[in-house]
Amino acid sequence: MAGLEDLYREIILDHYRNPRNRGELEVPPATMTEGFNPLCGDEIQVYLQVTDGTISEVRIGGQGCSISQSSASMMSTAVVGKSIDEARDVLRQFKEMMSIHEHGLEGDDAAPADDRPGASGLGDLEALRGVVKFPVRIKCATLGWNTLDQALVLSEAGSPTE
Amino acid sequence: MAGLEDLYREIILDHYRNPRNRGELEVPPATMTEGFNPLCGDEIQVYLQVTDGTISEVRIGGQGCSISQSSASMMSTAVVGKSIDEARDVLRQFKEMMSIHEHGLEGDDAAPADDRPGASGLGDLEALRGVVKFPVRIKCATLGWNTLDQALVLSEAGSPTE
Amino acid sequence: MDTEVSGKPPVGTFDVAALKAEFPLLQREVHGRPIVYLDSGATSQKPQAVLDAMDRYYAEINANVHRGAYHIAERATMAVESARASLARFLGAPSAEEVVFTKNATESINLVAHSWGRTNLAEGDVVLLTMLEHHANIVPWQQLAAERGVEVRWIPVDDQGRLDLANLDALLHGVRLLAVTAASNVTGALPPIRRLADAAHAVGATVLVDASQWVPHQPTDVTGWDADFVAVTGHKMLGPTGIGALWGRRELLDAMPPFLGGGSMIQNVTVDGFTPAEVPTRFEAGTQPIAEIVGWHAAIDVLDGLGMEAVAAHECDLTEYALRTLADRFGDDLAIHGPAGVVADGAVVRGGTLSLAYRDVHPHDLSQVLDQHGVCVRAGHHCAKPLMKVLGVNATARASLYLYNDESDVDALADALADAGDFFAS
Amino acid sequence: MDTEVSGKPPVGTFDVAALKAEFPLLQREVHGRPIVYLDSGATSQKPQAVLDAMDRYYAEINANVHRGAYHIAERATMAVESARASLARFLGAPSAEEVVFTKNATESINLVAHSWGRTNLAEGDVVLLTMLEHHANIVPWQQLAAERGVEVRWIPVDDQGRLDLANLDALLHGVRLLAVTAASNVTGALPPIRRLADAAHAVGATVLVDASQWVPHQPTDVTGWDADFVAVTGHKMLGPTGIGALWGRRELLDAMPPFLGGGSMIQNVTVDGFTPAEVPTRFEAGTQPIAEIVGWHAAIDVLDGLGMEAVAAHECDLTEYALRTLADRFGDDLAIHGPAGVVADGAVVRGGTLSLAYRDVHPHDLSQVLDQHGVCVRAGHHCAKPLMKVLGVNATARASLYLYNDESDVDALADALADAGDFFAS
Ligand SMILES: Cc1ncc(COP(=O)(O)O)c(C=O)c1O
Ligand SMILES: Cc1ncc(COP(=O)(O)O)c(C=O)c1O
Repeated sequence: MAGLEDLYREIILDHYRNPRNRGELEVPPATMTEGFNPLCGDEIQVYLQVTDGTISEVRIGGQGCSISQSSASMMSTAVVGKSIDEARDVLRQFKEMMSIHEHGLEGDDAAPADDRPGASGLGDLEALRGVVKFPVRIKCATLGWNTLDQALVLSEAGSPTE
Repeated sequence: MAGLEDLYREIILDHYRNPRNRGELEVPPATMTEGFNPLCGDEIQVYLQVTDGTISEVRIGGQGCSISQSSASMMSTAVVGKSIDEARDVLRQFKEMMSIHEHGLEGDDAAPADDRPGASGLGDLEALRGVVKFPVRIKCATLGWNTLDQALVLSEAGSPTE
Repeated sequence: MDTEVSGKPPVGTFDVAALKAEFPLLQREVHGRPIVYLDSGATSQKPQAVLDAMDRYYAEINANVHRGAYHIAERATMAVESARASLARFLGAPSAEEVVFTKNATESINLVAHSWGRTNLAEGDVVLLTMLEHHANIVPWQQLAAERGVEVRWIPVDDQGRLDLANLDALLHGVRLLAVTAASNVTGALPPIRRLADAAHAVGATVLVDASQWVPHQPTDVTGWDADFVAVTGHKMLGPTGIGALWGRRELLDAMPPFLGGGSMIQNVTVDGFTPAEVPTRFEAGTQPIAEIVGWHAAIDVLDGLGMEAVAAHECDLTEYALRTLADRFGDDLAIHGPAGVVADGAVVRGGTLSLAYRDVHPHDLSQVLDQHGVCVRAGHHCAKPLMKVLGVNATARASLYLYNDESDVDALADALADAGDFFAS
Repeated sequence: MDTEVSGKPPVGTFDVAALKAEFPLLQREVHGRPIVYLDSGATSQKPQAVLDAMDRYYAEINANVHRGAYHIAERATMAVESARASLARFLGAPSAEEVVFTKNATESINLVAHSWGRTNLAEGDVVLLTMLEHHANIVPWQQLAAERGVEVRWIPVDDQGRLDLANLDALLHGVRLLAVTAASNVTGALPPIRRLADAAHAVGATVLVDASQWVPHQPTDVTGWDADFVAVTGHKMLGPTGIGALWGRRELLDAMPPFLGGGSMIQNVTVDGFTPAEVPTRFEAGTQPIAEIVGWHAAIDVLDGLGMEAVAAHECDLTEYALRTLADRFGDDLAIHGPAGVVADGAVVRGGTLSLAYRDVHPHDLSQVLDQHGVCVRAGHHCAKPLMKVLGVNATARASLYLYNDESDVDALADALADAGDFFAS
């Protein structure tokens, strides 16, 4: 059985208590995209400044639980300075890590196939792997990322406002 | 437990095999009222000729099971020649006989409080008392009567056509 | 499964006596006789495994779903989602997200009529039905017709209660929706769904299949049908009452507005309005029939265990036995509405739904006498009044066979019929 | 029961420990600890008697209702109708024919919005809601607003999460429907229904009461409320999932068109159209949740056995104990949304629904830590996002008490809260 320590790794609590890139950016030139977790009420704003195809600045607003907040904070540090394509790559890897496998859905305990840290090359984000054992919290962990996904589409479309 | 003989009394089968007052009347001067049993598909037409406040002629059309057909046949003989008020009286008495009592609804066997023949003064119609033991069939037995009820309203309203 | 080309399925391989023993109700007596349940067309009996699954759900993980972070709520949520995945697979649906839970097939069809229908159909548009339809696939369209001026048109049936497709092309003119049953609940007829879907799609129409009477009895492949919407109901396929589903093509569902409004179907709500959730949640307002979803899942497991090919084969054999037995014993005294044989032109054209007309005994009376023998058959219009009119009757006595029935049940029916004949002849 | 004048009910008289023993799920362990179920506001647990009633139904009389003449179909039909009679009595309804079965309270409210609403409300008409409402009593009216140009207006709440009725008269101007909850699922507040109904009727408005969170906990008297429609749901009152009901005044129901179309709700169907059946059948299309109706009946029997006065008294005492205990142990670290006390001005003004804010621990995290202690509370917006906005939060952790809870459950909650504080402070 998964214990609390699988979920609340130290680095997660650190990002929760000291969120990185918290705040707003001026829109325009930045874009703002809003995401909701309709189940629990968490909401998040992702401000994105893309300069010459590179994510030059990210800011995170909104309210949420430790998992959604820390995941968004970690996301912001993971993508800033990256090109849109590189950011998409991290996004894809992260979502893969979060996807529950069939046996996890049906069995008593949802255990991902490979939970050795570092297996995916996601760095600090690996700490969120434990969330998979708490399927209800996966939506918390992915909230910021799904919002980033939309934000990237918006930025690419070149539309300066939402 | 109620057996088939409680339901299919001889007089009922007789009215079924030899329905009285079967047919149609010309509308106007008569009225025609149609009734449906939405559950089983039975349908009935009651043609009523009221002359000087008296039911001078009744005809029954339609299709149905032995219970609905014989009950309608017996109804026709019971009300012909009666005033509208007298017909209403028979109607009321018959419906009373058909109403299931609370304990009947809840218990294993639906047995009416008093099933001695002749107890109600309904004459031949008493034969239909056994239907109460087969609650699903009550709607069959009352179809013709409910249609008569509407037919009487129609006749009284003096409207010559439906 | 394409009924037009596959012909008679291979012989079934399960032990009916052993299977019967798993259904508590089939062990009962009625009026001192062993029950002979021949009304599965109305609702099927439930195996112990289905009852156990629901009891276990209530005893172990009962909690409201999609909203709680605690352990049992998580388990309950997973139970619902794994049932959705199982049902999707059972129906041959490409994705579990295309499966919307409803309370019954009736609600499924109403959902389409309200959400898709009121968005896509305007005055003068034609909804094409067939004369085989159940009221569930008639009344919602008549409501729309009355409200919107949509035209309802009908594919006729021939003298065997099968669709008459001679004028299909003409009938399809102007049609926006074809809504057709995959199996008649009166005549047992199995319309050629793929052929109808192809013809409808050729004129740009959308296709809704009422599969209430198909899914319990035959392997289902909504993709093979090339249907757009498929309505199913749990209680006719060993599942509990209170649960059904709508399968719909993703693109269609995505474009549809919500139907029922309430909890869970929203993304956000403010005093100014709401944003709907994604599918399938968008169409699942309020607390779902959770235990029923779990019970339905167990029912699907039972059907999977038997194999739907084997179920179909068993019923096919049994229906042939029934047709033969009844013809042998009653000759012209007994008429059976619907296709005369199980197989025609190399295809299975009827299921085990036998609508009987026995001498001049009214169906209601017939069913009453049969009941004294423990034989349960349904008498009435079977919620198909337009078809009744075509068949020239107000009602039929309907015996409908299912996987737990065997030749002894058919024999009991025949014996009871003979007795009913004596009773009303006397 | 008029909450404004009756004051605190007499002390309850049932043995909670013995009662708890009748609920299989409450005997379970979670994460190695005995389960402490404090999420009855989401769904209640079910006593063995309810599970047994449904199993018995399936094992003994399972058949489709209102259509069969055979013995078990007759028994099933009677079971449904006697449940209807029992529910009517339980609600204080004048007649069983005014009780329509639905799948949940959400469907009940949607039924009113579609059938009564689309017949009676036109552009510019006002539907008056309160800021306490659950999405189930918001979204259907917003759908109508978007479709018809109906105006949705809101009765505000004060800082204790209670209705602020200071401007009621002005708010009622132009109102055709008042739709109000009898008990908030977030703050536990119990609005003065009779007073609101009188005020609404004075301006000719119709009154719908969402009694989902009231009926499980207090004696109900729809006549005493002078309501016009009352929506209830079975799964929150010891009953199974998949069943709810709408009570409506006979004159209103009689004048309403059908909502869902299909089997059973018709008088006649031809190719040209249909004639609807009488109420309540008119609103019960398709196969009903029969086993669920039977299970609900058994739940009502259990509640009747305890006596709703006793249930209310027990919960009243327990809520006071909880408010006291939490205040003593956590002081300002813990805030509870909603009315500060159970009784105010001689009336019971809140139920045992406690929406907690504990330090700066997010409700979702709080509920996760509590779960490790076996304590089940719900975290989220509780399908009341407009109210959340007023309360200035995105979510709360909600502990909701029911008849099987006792002081030990409250103590376990307090212990778990203390531990959560430690965990997130570390
Ligand atoms: C106040 C209130 N109204 C309506 C509902 C909806 O009930 P259901 O989900 O059973 O339709 C709920 C419960 O979720 C509720 O708490
Ligand atoms: C062909 C057909 N369609 C639809 C239905 C409706 O199913 P339900 O009553 O479960 O909604 C039935 C069964 O009654 C049926 O036989």
